[in-house]
Amino acid sequence: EDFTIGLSNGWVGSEWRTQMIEEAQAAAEKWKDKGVDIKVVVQSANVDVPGQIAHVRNFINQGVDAIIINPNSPTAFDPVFAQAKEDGILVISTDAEVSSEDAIYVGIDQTNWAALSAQWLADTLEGSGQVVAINGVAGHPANEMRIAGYTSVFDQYPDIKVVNEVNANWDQAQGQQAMQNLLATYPDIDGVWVQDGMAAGAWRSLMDAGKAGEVAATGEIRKDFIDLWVKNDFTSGASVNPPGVMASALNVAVFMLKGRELKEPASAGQYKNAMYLPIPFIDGDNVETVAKELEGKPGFYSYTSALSIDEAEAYFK
Amino acid sequence: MSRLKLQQICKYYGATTALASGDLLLERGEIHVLIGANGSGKSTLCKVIAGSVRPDGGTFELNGKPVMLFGPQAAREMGICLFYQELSLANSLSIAQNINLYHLPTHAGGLIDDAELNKRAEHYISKFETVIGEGFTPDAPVAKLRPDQKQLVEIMKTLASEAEILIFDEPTSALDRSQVECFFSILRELKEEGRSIIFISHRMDEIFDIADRITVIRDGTTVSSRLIEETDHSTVIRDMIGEQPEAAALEASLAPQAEKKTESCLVAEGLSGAHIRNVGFSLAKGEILGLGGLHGQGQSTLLRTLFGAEKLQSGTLLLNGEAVHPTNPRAAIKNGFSYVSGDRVRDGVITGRSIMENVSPIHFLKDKTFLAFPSVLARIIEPALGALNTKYSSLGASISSLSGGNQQKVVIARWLTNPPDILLLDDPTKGIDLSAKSELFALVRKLADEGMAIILYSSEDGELLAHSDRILVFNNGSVSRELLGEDKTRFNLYEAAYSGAQ
Amino acid sequence: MTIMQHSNPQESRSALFVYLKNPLLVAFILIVLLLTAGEALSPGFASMEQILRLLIVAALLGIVAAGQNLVILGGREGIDLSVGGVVSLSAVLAGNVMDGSNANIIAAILVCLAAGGLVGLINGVGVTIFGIPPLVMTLGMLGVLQGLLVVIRQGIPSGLAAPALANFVSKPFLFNLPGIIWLWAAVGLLMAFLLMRTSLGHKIYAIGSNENAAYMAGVPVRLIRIMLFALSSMFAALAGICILGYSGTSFANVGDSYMLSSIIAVVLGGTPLSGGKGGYTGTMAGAFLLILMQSILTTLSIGESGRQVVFGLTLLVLLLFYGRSKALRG
Amino acid sequence: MTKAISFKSRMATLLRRFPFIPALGMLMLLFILNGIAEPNSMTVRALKGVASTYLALVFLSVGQTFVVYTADIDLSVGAILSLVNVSIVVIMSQFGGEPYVVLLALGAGIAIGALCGLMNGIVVSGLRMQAIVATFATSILISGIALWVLPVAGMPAPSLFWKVYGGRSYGIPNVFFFIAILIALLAIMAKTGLVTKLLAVGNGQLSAYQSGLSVTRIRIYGYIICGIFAALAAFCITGDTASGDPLVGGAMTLSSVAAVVLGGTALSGGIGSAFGSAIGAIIIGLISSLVFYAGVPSQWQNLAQGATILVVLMLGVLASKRINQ
Ligand SMILES: Nc1ncnc2c1ncn2[C@@H]1O[C@H](COP(=O)(O)OP(=O)(O)OP(=O)(O)O)[C@@H](O)[C@H]1O
Ligand SMILES: Nc1ncnc2c1ncn2[C@@H]1O[C@H](COP(=O)(O)OP(=O)(O)OP(=O)(O)O)[C@@H](O)[C@H]1O
Ligand SMILES: O[C@@H]1[C@@H](O)[C@H](O)OC[C@H]1O
Ligand SMILES: [Mg+2]
Ligand SMILES: [Mg+2]
Repeated sequence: EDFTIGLSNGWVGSEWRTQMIEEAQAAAEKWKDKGVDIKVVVQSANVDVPGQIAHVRNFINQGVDAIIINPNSPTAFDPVFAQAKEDGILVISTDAEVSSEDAIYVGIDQTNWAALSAQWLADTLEGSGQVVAINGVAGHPANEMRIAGYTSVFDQYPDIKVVNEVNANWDQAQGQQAMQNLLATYPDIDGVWVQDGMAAGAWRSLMDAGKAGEVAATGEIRKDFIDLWVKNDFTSGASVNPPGVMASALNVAVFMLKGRELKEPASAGQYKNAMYLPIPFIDGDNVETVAKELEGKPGFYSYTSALSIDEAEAYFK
Repeated sequence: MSRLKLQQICKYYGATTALASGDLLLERGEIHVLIGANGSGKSTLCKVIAGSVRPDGGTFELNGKPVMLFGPQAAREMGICLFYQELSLANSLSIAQNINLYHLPTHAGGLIDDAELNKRAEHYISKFETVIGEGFTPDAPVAKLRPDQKQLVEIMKTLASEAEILIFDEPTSALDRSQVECFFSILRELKEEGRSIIFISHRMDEIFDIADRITVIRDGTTVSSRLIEETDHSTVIRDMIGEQPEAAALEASLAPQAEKKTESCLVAEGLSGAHIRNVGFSLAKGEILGLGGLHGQGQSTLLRTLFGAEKLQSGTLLLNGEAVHPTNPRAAIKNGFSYVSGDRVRDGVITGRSIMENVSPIHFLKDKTFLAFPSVLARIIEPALGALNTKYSSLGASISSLSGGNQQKVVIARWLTNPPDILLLDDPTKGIDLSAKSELFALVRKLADEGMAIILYSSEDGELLAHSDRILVFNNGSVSRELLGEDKTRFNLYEAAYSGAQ
Repeated sequence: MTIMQHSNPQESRSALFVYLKNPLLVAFILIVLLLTAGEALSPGFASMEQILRLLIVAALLGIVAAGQNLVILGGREGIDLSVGGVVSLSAVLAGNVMDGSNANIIAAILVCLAAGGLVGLINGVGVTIFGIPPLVMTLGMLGVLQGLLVVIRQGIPSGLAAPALANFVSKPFLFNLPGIIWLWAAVGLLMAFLLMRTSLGHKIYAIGSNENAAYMAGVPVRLIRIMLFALSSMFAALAGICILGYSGTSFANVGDSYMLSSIIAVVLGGTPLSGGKGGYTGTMAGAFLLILMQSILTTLSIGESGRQVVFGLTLLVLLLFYGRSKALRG
Repeated sequence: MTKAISFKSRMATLLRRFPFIPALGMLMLLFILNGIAEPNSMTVRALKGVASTYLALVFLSVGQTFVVYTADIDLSVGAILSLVNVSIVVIMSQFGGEPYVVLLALGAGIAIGALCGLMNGIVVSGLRMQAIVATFATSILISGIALWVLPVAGMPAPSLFWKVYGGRSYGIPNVFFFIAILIALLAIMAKTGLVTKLLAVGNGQLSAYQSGLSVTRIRIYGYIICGIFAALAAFCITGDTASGDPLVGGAMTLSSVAAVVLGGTALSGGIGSAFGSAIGAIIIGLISSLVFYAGVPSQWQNLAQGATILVVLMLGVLASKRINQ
């Protein structure tokens, strides 16, 4: 058997995305042992929404069997995915959900991802305290789902007050500056809920202000941050959105191409087309184990996990 | 009732008074000349009339009624159109588009009517048919034209307004004799039609050729206004310069015929380039070599080529016996060349910067100085400015606060901090007033007497005849005749210039 | 012409106006006003420590803006859109070379400045020798740098700042001020000296004001312009190193926000984009002003859309004070 | 010798009238290369795909051209596109997807685009601020409003809307008709006095003013036209994506500037063609597909794309210069 699978990534501004592609490529290699020859074609570059729609059209022209996409927009691909489906192409989105009924989503539930770390924060603060939130790009769907996630948790705690929410555009230095400005305005905060990509920056400002010991804040999964966490014994907790999601999606895709049927159809999430993967969690209890696992990796390497071929098969009839 | 009546118009730019009390009475069917030294406020007065400068005071009446202008468009609506000294052309547009820019002819649907556009343009172009030169077609872009051709387009554009009041602010500064004559005959026709014309020029013979009335402005104030019959050269000059009668004798002060210099320092053979062909000459120390002929025959190209600003395709150049190949101005300057252009806006003035910064570059280059402390620089710069009687408030003042003539002096002073061996003058007095001219040429002669070798191109034949020791007459890129000694007369100059011309 | 010794009607009226037209003064007045407003909105905002932290962030922007300032001063639509890319490139390179060790700092600085210099050289050559408009050349270069970053990051370890560098940026260094602030002050002095007391400064202004006249006066126009682009990239590279110190680790998109904000800082500082006039002191004030504004906005709880609207409007109002072109009617 | 010169000057005249000729050559070349690398990219369906994907950038770049004509620039086009996109989607979903609502929404979209253009024009031309920084400031403002109109991407557009955009009439994809209409529109616009006046202003504001043109107003018109084309671009994006996204245009602004340059319009104003910008926009698209079809490994794709665009930009500028000399 052989299949051609197109991978599309429309933003290369973070190492997480590069790792995502590499893991997916590595996952494809593993199918050789099973006698399946998978040819992966990749489009990964900074493009705008039309540019990424063009990615999909290029794949269609090439006649790939499946497309796996980390989309720049949740809704913009509906028409072009419909076209792909007409051509009998399987479309899977990962990392961010899409509204198209012609595609399925394989990845983590971003809302739950945020809720988990918000829950950790609420527990750590024992249900009361002043909290600030530092978010990514306003208007970006993943960002808004994450806001919904932590809001749903904090709403259950009348004594937890979210005093301010700011955007730092998933940029570490902007996260650091935002934290610094928040500290100047709210010197008495107890907790920080901050998204990955900016948590390391926020923690740096906490350290500079001498508050690292007093404040609980969410963390992230890059190796350099995990090392800092262990070394300074932060009070932190991080939900893991593993860059391996695309590899997981690829394994799922291959089974579907082989004609296998899911035990439970992908029907979760707001668009009723999602298949959610488990979300690992790192906190004080396991951070040292994680740190050991990451030894020898580059600083920007993210803690990861992916469905192995066998694990993926378990989802199928 | 006068057509136009201006009284006590004033205009200030910060601390500079551009116009203190401008008065003007313009009648129907007259050619009214405005004259005055550089910076006396002529252009400012014209711009006030044409709406592009907002006056700070004074009264303005058109046909007996006071008017308030809100801009050039309003002036155009009232039948006033100005030829701008600095030109007002859109370079990438065609000649026809430029001529018709204000009233683009359109079809019923509102789209441009190209046929009509070209027809109207042709109408004005045809008036100059004999003197426009090559490449002057309605659809040619203005960018490709020579300076005199651009000036002609601006003239046509002004004429195309068919305005009742036409103002020409130095329209002839780049034109040669035949072009001027053609233009003047058109002006006379317009006058016959009853239009009112204001005309500005620094060329005295032109003025007396065309004027019905001459109004003199000095230091921003109108000082006299006389009918042509009631005045003469020396009266005008006296009015212009006030209490300095000796300058009036200027026209008479033809330079003494210098004796033939022998020690040649620059020898050129077979120079060819973009607009010059096979030019050869030798230049001696202490000599002022004049370049004559009609406009655009390669004179300024030769100067720019010698200075490295234009490509030399073939030929040899010996400087004090050694071969040099001018590749760029920087190298030329290091070899002892210097160059003063009449186009100071393009080639000379470092706009908006201080007088000091405008003088310093050559000093930096020749002395290889890196530090620039104002007090140290002042000691070098002040004498250079002084040698030309430059008027300025302080070295730190912006050069834009000076009048054209004084700006030109600053640009020339740049070369005097570290005097060159060879001075190339490319129509250096274009748009400079009479007293500045005489000061400049006195200095040039002095520099020559001190041993500097000088090449002078001037678009004013009188100037050329008066100040050069020898004249090379150019025709179509090459030297058609050399005039020296007794031969150096206006007659010979014209004959050589015109007879070779095609 | 006449230079009026006595006062004319406009002169006395315009005295106040002249002061209001001094960008430096306006910037300082605005800084004081904003600090007061910030303090009123949230007490403690104008504390010494907070101002110091803002200064650190402003210094990072200010150093990028120094290069931007030079390119803009040099005229001919000079602008450098590639500075953000160079900042990112330099931060990533510095992190990789340093690998968290003080011993490698010098090497990292040399590598980054060389890389920056090379990028600037290419920009400069493209602009001067090939005659590509700066906006186009540096926009194209930005795309190249973004691509280069993806390539460079493949499998190269680390990205950690050396401890000494991190301390230099955020810990007190001399008289209780962090080293980065001293560095910024030094950049300020150097720029002021360069622009006002050297022949190079005169030449930069000359090519910015009238390139052709400068050329005819023997100024090596192309050489100087190439130098300006090289300096711009080198300042951006220097800032990239400092930003690595500020954030401790390098990450890919670190420089993105510097592209347009460095231009705004220069303009707020009174250097018009047309070049040939202005200077760096104003730019320093402009950089601080911009950071201060952003910081006050972060602390307002008005939601991101509200913040953007307020920021946009504030910028527009500020720009009214600066670098407006002259009216066409004199 | 004389023959060569006259050939050159004929080329120069030709190029002055049609400044997009080098871009057209580049476009042909890219089509051929794409076709060699992936023959399927030459099918009608693929061409329709290219057209529907890049029509938005085409309109955006065309709009940008009218501003660049006067030597101005508009860094807010992407934000305007986003604002119009979310506005029309919100209007259509509020009032249902009936044809008259769709038309109403389109009318509102054009009005919003024109208003944004008017604001830019007033700020840049009326208040005489520097275009680059002032339109950057307005872009922040406009993005803020877009976020307020639709805080998160995702609202679907009615099917009528995108079915028309993606559909066919008489067997021919509708986007091809839109392109034909655009070309006709541009041909007509090029003959209007306004374009000549925009170019005259681009040649020199003072000269144009002194010639009696209302420079301020003409520049404002340029911005308004640009805003309207940004709105048309938003219609295309909405047609191709069938949804609203407050961030959708952000990354397109700089591409529109690049497209304008690729099309042979000088950023210094006074010379150029809007048609060229349309070609430039497609060139940008074809470069990124070529990089993929040619099999460039993923980590090199961004670099290959960036470097190719830089080289093509340089070649384009050099070509226009050479022939103009
Ligand atoms: N825009 C301006 N800003 C400042 N000063 C100006 C401006 N325009 C003119 N001036 C000054 O006003 C004075 C009068 O200038 P104007 O151009 O009217 O003189 P002019 O008589 O036309 O001189 P020329 O014969 O050299 O053309 C000069 O001192 C000039 O420097
Ligand atoms: N032959 C020359 N060699 C070097 N520099 C020159 C030369 N001629 C002019 N320059 C000056 O250097 C500047 C830049 O040089 P260059 O000649 O490369 O510009 P260009 O290629 O003519 O571009 P453009 O004319 O389109 O601005 C010019 O503006 C001019 O002032
Ligand atoms: O978790 C983030 C992921 O969702 C985004 O797509 O890329 C960056 C990551 O930090
Ligand atoms: Mg004048
Ligand atoms: Mg000549």
